[in-house]
Amino acid sequence: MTVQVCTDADEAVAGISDGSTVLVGGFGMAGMPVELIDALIRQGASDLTVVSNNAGNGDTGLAALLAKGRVRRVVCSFPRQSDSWVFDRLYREGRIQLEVVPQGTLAERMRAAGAGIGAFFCPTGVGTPLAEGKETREIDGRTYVLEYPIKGDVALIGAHTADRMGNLVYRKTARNFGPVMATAATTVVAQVRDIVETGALDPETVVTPSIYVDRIVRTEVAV
Amino acid sequence: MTVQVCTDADEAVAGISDGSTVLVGGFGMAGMPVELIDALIRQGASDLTVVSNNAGNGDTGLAALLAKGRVRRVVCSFPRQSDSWVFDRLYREGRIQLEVVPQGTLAERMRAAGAGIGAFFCPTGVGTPLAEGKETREIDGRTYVLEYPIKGDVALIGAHTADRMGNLVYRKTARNFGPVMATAATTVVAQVRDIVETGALDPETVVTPSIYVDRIVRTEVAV
Amino acid sequence: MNPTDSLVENPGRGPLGKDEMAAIVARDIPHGSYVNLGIGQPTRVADHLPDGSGVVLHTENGLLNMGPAAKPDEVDPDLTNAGKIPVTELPGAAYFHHADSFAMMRGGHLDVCVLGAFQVSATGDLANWHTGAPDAIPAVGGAMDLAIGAKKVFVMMSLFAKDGSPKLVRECGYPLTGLGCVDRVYTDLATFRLGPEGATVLETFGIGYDDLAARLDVPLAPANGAPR
Amino acid sequence: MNPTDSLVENPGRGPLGKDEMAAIVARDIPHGSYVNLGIGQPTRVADHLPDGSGVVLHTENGLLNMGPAAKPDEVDPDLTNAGKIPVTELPGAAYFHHADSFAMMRGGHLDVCVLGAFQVSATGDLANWHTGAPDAIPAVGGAMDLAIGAKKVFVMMSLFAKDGSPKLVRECGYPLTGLGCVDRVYTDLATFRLGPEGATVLETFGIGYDDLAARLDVPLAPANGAPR
Repeated sequence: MTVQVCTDADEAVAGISDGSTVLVGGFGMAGMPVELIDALIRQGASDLTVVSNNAGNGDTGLAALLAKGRVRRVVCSFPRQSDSWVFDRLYREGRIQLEVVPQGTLAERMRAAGAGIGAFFCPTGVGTPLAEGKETREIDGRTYVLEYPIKGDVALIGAHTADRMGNLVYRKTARNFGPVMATAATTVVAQVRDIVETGALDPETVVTPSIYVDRIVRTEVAV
Repeated sequence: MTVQVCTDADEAVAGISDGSTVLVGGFGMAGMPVELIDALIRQGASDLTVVSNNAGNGDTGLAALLAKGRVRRVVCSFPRQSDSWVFDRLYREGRIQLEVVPQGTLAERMRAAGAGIGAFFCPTGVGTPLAEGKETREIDGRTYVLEYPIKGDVALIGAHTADRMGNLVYRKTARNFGPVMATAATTVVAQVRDIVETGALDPETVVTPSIYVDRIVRTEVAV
Repeated sequence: MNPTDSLVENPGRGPLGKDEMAAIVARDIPHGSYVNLGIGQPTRVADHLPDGSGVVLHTENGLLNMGPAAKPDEVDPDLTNAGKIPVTELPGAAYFHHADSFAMMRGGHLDVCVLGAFQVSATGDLANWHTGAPDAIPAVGGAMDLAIGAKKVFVMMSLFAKDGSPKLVRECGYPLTGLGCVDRVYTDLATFRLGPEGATVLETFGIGYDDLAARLDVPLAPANGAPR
Repeated sequence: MNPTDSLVENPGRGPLGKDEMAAIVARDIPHGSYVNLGIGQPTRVADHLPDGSGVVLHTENGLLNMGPAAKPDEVDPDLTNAGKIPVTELPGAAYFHHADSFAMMRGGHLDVCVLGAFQVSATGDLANWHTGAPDAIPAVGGAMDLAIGAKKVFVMMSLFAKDGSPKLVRECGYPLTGLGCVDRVYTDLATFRLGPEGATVLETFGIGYDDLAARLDVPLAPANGAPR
């Protein structure tokens, strides 16, 4: 359906329900939808499951959302970083649940959700604690573990430029999880640095086609 | 490993063994690696399994390869077309094996081969003759059929432009199966309309990164 | 869409022509939908989408925002639809490869898919890829992917085969394309909504409901305005 | 690579420094390889690749043909490596998203991956993501994907932990990252080839083979020039 071009980040995150699963793009700060997360904090949804590569850095963005007690559960590959003190404290106090997923499996599980795949046999993590309790199978001489899709109610992602239809292009390694998350959530919200007229993006270079994007908002970001 | 820039199509297909599984790109004529197929005919490999969307049109290209009796088995989604008389005759005479695969499942099975996925549960074809004898499973209320990867020994694809490292870009709907097949074969051979210096392609727009490409050859094609 | 969702009977006119059927399908596609039109008759639906419909066409060979068929001077061998007919692109188009294109389809991102059919069962089973003739060469293309992928699957077909047998049936006799996947059937004589309980008649053309029901052997009910 | 693939002992020198280890790993990467260098010490390998090595670096956050770390005036927040350090791109680079990047890894397309480790077993099991300490917060990142993905997995580590215990062991005591996935181990005291039968010593530094064997408790053999 036609993309909603929002006037600000608050409009872009309106209506996110308590209990939602929110996919949050970015790898470190590259591609991180900071303004959308800030707006989500103002919006107030709680009891969230957040799916993201990391679990917040410093005291802003995802870390601030966690610090407000809005997040029940984090699904990520790498929560522990030198500046992940907010998550660390909540985790040690037993106030947040954690599911650690290998980074490529995290991406592939979201891709499966977006691609209508019910489950897939993945070689990553076989024989490790992260495969404990999971179904395994030997196929053609190699052992695989069965992994299930991760679907979001909402995806918050950062992209570089959108056209007014909602087609997205990214910039350098800020692309990371954005294109995958855009396929895997019911409502996809993208913050972008620029919105151009429909037709201004080369159709060969569009990374996320408009069909995946529900709301776009231009935010002021350096670079 | 470093891409081989070939002087002609014959060099590009050298060494293909009898009994190989050959993935052949293209959808109709768009993206069809006609010169590589012609070279494969001259090269002489036989007892081939060909994986392609169609099973040859008219008397040239894939149809000519079939007519020479070089193909034991075809894996495709749509063999029967108004001008697929070569395949039709071989099939009715019992001289060629056929595995029909839904088009999206064909693409996804090659994607799985390229992505290290051992098998995947796919909703396509459930309850139809094409799922007969296949393992099924209900996941989250929906029934899926288990599908396995299709891996090629060789992929022959058509792209628009390569740089001298082997990065590829495609043009319009001629992209089709090329990028997927490039991930799914041991040796990937691309015919392109132009070869440019390394650095001349925008890294944001590369569709098939050089890692997937083993041999490139410039062929003279209209457009 | 039939605005009241109560049965509308049009017995005082002839059956729908192919273009009229296409126009009615086009009318029922919501504004801004992402739509795949199957090969053949469904392609005609594009000609009946009003200006400003906001409908974006997908072709499974790797393009969103496909434009009309190419005029002779616009033909580009690198740009075709799934039927291998030269087409054009519209502003806001995007190209992608086959795995991404069918991921889009299979993942349920398209709003509507319009397909032809040999037979449809009253509970939405679809048979449109194979006549089951023993000497037929099987060829499925994207039919099975399309059948199970879109949020809504519309079928366009004549209600009766040339031999007079109905194509809306209790159970498909032809090999299936998909199970319980069809939401609506648009025919020359009537349009139907399908569901687990059977077929609901939304509108008739050149025939009344009772005559229609007498010619079909499926669980059938008139639309009664209840919410869909 | 050790050209004869027979054991070379270098007892008359000290153990390798970190940069010397990196140089030896760099020497063993074949020309034109596609390589992922893990976070931390493996990153140093890039500094020792000779001009014209043709080696193409992959970073799993979505870039092939990554260049050196960015100089202060080159820093771009949109361009980092997997350790979130600002880097640069080289001509012939390509960007892709995370699912494509790990498909590339998992699908076995990278020639070599170089990783650090807490422990490696003589049969190639890898432990490099978790110390197993009860209060540690688990964090795996891409370690498990990298461990099982590349055609060859090289590990760089000191041979002995600070407490003197060997890190090349019969069986890893730390939680595993991958099973039987390590092909080579580069340490300060020796380089090893691993396989189902155990570890083969390729080269020693600051120690002879017999002294080395006496300090390790794993199935061990000297390289004898037999084909690998």
